[in-house]
Amino acid sequence: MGFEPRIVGFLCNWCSYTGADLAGTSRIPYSPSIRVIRVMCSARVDPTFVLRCLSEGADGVLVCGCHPGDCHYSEGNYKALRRMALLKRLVRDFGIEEERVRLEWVSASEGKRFADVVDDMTRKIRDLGPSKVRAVLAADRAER
Amino acid sequence: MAIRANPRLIEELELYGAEDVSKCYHCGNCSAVCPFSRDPFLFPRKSMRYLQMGLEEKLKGNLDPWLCYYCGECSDECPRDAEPGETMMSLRRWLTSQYDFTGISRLFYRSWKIESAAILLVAALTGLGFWLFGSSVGSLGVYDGPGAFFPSSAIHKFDWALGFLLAGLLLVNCARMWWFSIGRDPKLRIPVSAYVRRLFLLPFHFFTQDRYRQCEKKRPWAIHLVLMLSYLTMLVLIMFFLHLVQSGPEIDWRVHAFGYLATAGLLGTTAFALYGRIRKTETHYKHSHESDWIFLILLGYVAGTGIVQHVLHRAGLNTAANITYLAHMMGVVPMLGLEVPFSKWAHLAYRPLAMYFSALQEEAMEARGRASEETARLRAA
Amino acid sequence: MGGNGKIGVFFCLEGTDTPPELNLEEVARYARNLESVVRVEVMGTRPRLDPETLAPDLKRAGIETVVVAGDSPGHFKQAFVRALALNGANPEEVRLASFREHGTVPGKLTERAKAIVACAVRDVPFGLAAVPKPVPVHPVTVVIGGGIAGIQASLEIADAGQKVILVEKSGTIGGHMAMFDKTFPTLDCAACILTPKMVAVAQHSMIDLMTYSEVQEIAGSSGAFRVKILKKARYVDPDACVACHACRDVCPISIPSEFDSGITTRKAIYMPFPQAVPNSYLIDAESCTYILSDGKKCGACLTKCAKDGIHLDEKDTVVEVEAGNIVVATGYDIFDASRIERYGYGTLPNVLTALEFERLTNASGPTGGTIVLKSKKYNKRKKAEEWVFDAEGPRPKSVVIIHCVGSRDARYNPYCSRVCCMYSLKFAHLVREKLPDAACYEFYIDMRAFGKGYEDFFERIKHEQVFVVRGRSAKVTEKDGGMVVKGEDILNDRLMELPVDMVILSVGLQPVADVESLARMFGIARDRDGWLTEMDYNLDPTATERGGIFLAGVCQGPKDIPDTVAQASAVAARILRSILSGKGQGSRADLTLEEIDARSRELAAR
Amino acid sequence: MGECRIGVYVCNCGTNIAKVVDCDAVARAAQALSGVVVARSYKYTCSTPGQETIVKDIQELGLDRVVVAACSPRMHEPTFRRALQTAGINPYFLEMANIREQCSWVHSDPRAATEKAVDLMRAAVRRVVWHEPLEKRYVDMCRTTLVLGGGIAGLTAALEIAEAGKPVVLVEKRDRLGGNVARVDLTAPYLDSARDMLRDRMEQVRKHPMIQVLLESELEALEGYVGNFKAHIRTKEGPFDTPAGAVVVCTGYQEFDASRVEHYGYGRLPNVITSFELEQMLRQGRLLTREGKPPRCVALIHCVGSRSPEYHSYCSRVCCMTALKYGHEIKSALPRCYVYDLYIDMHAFGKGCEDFYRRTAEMKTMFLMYEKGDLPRIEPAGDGDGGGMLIRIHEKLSGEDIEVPADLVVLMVGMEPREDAARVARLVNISQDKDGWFIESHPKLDPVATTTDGIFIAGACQAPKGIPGSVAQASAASARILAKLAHEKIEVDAVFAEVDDNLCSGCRMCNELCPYTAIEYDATRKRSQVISALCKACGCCVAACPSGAIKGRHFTDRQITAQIEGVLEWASSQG
Repeated sequence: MGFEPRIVGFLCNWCSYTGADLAGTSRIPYSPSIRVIRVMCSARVDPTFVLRCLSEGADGVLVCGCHPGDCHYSEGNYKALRRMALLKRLVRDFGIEEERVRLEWVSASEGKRFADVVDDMTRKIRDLGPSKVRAVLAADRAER
Repeated sequence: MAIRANPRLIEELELYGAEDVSKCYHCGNCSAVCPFSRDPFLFPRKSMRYLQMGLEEKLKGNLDPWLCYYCGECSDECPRDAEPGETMMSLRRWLTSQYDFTGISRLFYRSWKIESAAILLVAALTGLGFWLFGSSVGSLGVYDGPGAFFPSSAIHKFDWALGFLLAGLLLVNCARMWWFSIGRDPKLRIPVSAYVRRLFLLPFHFFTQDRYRQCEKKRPWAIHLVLMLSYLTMLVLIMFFLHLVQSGPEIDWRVHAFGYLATAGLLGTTAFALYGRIRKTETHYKHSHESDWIFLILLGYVAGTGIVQHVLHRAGLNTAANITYLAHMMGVVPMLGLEVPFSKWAHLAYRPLAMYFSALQEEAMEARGRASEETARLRAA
Repeated sequence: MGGNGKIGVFFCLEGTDTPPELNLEEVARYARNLESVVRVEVMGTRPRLDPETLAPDLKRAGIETVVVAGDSPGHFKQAFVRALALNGANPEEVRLASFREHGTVPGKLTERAKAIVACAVRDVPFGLAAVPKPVPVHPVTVVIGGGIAGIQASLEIADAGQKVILVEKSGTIGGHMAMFDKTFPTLDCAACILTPKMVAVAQHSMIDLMTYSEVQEIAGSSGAFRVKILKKARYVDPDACVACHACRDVCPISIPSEFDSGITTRKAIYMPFPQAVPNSYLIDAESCTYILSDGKKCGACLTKCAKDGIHLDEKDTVVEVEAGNIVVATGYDIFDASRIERYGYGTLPNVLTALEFERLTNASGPTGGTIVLKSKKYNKRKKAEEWVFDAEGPRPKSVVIIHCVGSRDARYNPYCSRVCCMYSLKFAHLVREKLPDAACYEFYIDMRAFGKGYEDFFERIKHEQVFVVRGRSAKVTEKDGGMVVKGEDILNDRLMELPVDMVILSVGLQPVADVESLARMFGIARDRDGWLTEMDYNLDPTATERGGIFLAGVCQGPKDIPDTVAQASAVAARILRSILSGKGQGSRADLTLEEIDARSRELAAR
Repeated sequence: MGECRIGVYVCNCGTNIAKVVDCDAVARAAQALSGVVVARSYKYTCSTPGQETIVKDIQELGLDRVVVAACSPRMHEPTFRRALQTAGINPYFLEMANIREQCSWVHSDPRAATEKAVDLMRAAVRRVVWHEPLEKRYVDMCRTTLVLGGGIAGLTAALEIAEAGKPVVLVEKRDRLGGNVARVDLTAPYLDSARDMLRDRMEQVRKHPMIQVLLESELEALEGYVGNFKAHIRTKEGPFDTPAGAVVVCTGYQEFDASRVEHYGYGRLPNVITSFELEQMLRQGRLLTREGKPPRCVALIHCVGSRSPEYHSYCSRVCCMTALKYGHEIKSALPRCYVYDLYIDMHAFGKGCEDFYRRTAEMKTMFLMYEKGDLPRIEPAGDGDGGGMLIRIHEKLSGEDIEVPADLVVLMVGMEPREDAARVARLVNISQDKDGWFIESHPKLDPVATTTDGIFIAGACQAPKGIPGSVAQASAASARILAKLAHEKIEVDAVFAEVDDNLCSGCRMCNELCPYTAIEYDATRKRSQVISALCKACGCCVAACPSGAIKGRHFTDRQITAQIEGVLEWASSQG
């Protein structure tokens, strides 16, 4: 079996998580590569969380929030947007492909879209191959 | 090219008895329960649809009503009481009036007053004519032989003359039926061979009423068959053996046996039908158009007077016999003269014809289907 | 309020809803004596009115204001409106006196009709004139029926801290919804959304739940009812029972399970279904050998119960409770498909009703949710072959779903049952999902997908290669072992004769069998389809003429789950408002002609 | 704090989960995790016996943490929290792993799905270790209710609440009450008078001492939270502020703009009108063409803007019956006029509707069925066509191409969300579905509540509906509110942010960030502090605080990192 990426998804409780649930209730299949962590708002996603995921060996991190203007907390998603922009640059400097970190808007009614996003990201990362960090981690374990 | 819908038609058909057709919401139940409905002749639903939308031309060329024998299944099963069976019946009436080029039939169906008036008029004329004729050639006291009030030879001639006239009228109507259903449709190309091959259908269905037999209820068919055969027997007797029929007073079993059977058949069935229509025993008796009543009464009358005058003659009461005979003729002439070409009795010709034509239509359609497949295949290759 | 000039009162009957005991002549006579009425005419049933001829007629009489009175006078309004317009009079001056809308009081229709006409003549909305005096209200509410409607209403009221007595006929609450597998259009499982509510009811401190009980009699008047409730003996102590199933295993009697709508069997001592609330066994006295033989035979279960929770000597008891308000949520029965012989239900084994299929496809059903055909099995006890569902049984290759079974049909139920189209689509989806290689056909008349997200669901089904055939199929016949469904495919102009293995009949909803006696007990009228009649179709879909008695859910007319829930909550609002304000709604049925007449004069004077 | 005793419950949800995920395997995996005392797989964990097992285990095995791997927490978190409470431990010691909506329902490969389920379960176990006991807070409930919209739904909601003796502020944009119903004369299917009905309601509302009606007014802003909203309303007299305990949104619908369907030439062809225009004509008894002649034939076209891919995919629910009503009214106004009714499916589903459909058919309305995609075409007619226009339609029930003459064409325009729906949604903080209707908190069991506590929706702003439906919903919403008002105080969620004074540097970065101005700066102590009642726990500030001084209760950094480690244990354990 080929390489199956492991993606961590941070979904905002009001739009994206509901959207993901909708994908479920409407039985829209997508890749099992993603592991979802629920946060109240995309603005809660502390950049360090993303870095933590990567350092724990995640092949990608997906952050989803409400569409601009729809945020349950009026403008949390804008803040997420700004943070992610900076974060991406940081990630690049670490030598990790920035495609591994992704921010998407998924509304409560967009089950299909959520599925598409996950599939698309999985495909892209599959092409990128496993995250370098994994190799490092493996090496560490070897040393111990 | 789009066809123009005509909301007035449904109003007109009300006069022919189709009062409930507007209730239909097209669940398709009726077509599905009908034992006769099959591709490409789907009815009654489709005819009801054409009627609701007033597609007059479509309906004119539509043979479906003739393919229905009103077993009543559809009406019983109709979820909206739209009476598909009765609608088909009304369409038959309407079609009859369409085939008829004189327009008389139309008058009759739309107003029973006119029809009965016409009947009475013809009856009066017949009465007068025969009276004058009779008294000129013989005397009221004599029934048979020389000096007879109604010499069989003369009546015979008259019958034939009338026969030819009616046949003529009916033929023209049949021709129109052909034109509406086949002739005018450029898509239906039917080779002469087909016409010949299928010709047997005419006598077959005429004599056996085979299709009627296929209805789930058998009784109506049986009754109809008896009526039809009795009528035929009578017709044959009169057209070919009138002199024997009229001769007497002693009974000539060779002909009279048949006469009695036929009369019995006619009277019995008529009585049954009248009873049924009054009591509404069967679905197809529930709704009675005025024309149905008139027809039944006439038939009963004619058969009745016929047998009475016969009996009187045997009883030697010649004068009475002659008078009844006159009365009989006053029934016969309007019945044949008006009912056959212009009213209910035309179906005697239309039904077998419909079987014949529909068979031809189907053949033609299949042929066309095959042809189109062929071309499709060639295009593909 | 408005309304001047000479008034003409015209009685036009629509004929569909005219109750026989209405004496029109008397009403007409009454109308003649009303102020400024110059003309009263009884035009009969469905009169053919022509404005062109009406106009001069009205002009001659100098009539500028018309009151159209009848069971459903709106049908004739336009003719008069145009007639007035032709006369150059004010077309807005046509008023309706609708007996159907305001007059559904058994017994006193003529009196009520008079009042309605009087209000119309004075241009006073009947609703404003006929206001019963508020009554003091007892804080306890009795809810009759433990389906989703009853559950919702009870919870709403109890959450507001008011006492509720929930009376349920069967051994558990949950009603029909508990039997469903998934709910359209979202397809979330019914159990998942219903069971928490059932649990909440059981746990709620303000609800006392009386299952296996029936309301026998309602005395007293609005605000202060005395309700007699028959508590049928359960023979099993719900507090003791821990649902260990030990008793069930030894019970020799097995009869068709109501909850599985007869496709499986249950014992004489049984739990309606695993998530039943209360989660306890009960014994059905009609089939228990021990009870039928007054303790001479059997009694096997007695010894098996570790907690001695079974008391076969328990007797029915009658309790009487005081209540201020009563909620009727008695729900519906499903149409008996065997009434339509040509569908072969009852004779052909694999012709199922919707509810049977619902159970078959349900995860907690006999086959764990796999859709199979019935197969012949030898029943040792009965010593006979019988058709049963077996998880290993053959899977159907083609399934036909027939809509409108018993609905939209003059010979059975003339009305549309509202939910069948959608649940049929749901079935189609389930069939395609669980049996990808099985063909699925839907025979429908009109696809009534009207609710939020319904249309999209319909589109989705079409994309799942379900063959939707417009045309009600006419008959199901047996043909060498298999079945053949005959129907017209109207849109493709052909007759279909499909060989199929399974037929699902989308049976409609109809009033419960004992609705007649219920209606009498509550003193509420029924409409011509048999459903209980609300106070006002538009404005007051939940209240009734009998103050303090409210309708929730399908007992008032077919509804889907969202509408039922909304209505149930609406009832709660009515009741809470009466309790919180201390002003109970009096009974409009008790208002006399004089009272209404006087009040309308008052209002007209303003 | 490693030594907690955790119970893990893997729900099969009938077969909903078990059919794809190997629940027993998940349970076994749970057993192996540190701190897990018991792990069970069960058919319906949400059922009474299911919950009882949990309670029993807590009491008998002394569990202090519970993980339920089942459906979405949006569904059953409250249920299981209640179970923990009954068992006597803090409800917040629960964590759910969503292995249905986000696993078994979307994945088909059992191996991968099970693997994922295990990861999610593990994450939950790791997280729950760090859960802290939280206490619910109770706040005062303001007695006043704010109703937005003076249509039939608004009027009903206002009355229901006011009748219970609670004050109501009713805000209506227009200069009169009644909304869209005021434009209707008779209502289908019984042809009752909408006018009388509305007069009845409006009289009562106007006269009611408990209801304050604000006409020509609009909600400008809404602050606060359930029980303690503060509404800023712009009235024609100027700004008006009112506190409110709850809000009922009854903003209704607007008619679809027929001119969008150019195909039908509304606005171009003089005698093509909308249903509402026809309503007016009928009302005035002047059913005439633009030329001033009574029409000889009228065509009603259904589903204009509804059930169509390019406009609105949904069915507007009321148009079919309205069309039947018009068919009926036209016939009685002009007995010699012919009516054509062009429809797709006849939605006559309510009480008495089928009967009315039949009645209209008996009046010889000609029903013509057209295909969803293939709309009728309207063309100017020549003379002798017996009508001003010709309508061409491919009639499905006959399979023929038909043309019918028409002097007047009536477009049955559907319903659509008001153009300011989005604005309202943002103001009161609720979401809209893809069509723009407001989203209810649960389509089946909670059709009037929304995701925002204290905000309710009723009537056609939630989805197209008729009068009875709107009325029922309005009452339903009031029931919820009355239930809340019945109690002195109401519960608000225990989840909010708090500042650790020892860590806060007083940089005030958070103060600007907070969308609810819930963080204030205490100049004396030089510290920021959160006004918990205003905090909605978005966690924005938590993420932003440079010194990590702000803790988002129930979403602490520690909890989330634990979760991260949980899902990634597998990944990090292999190269």
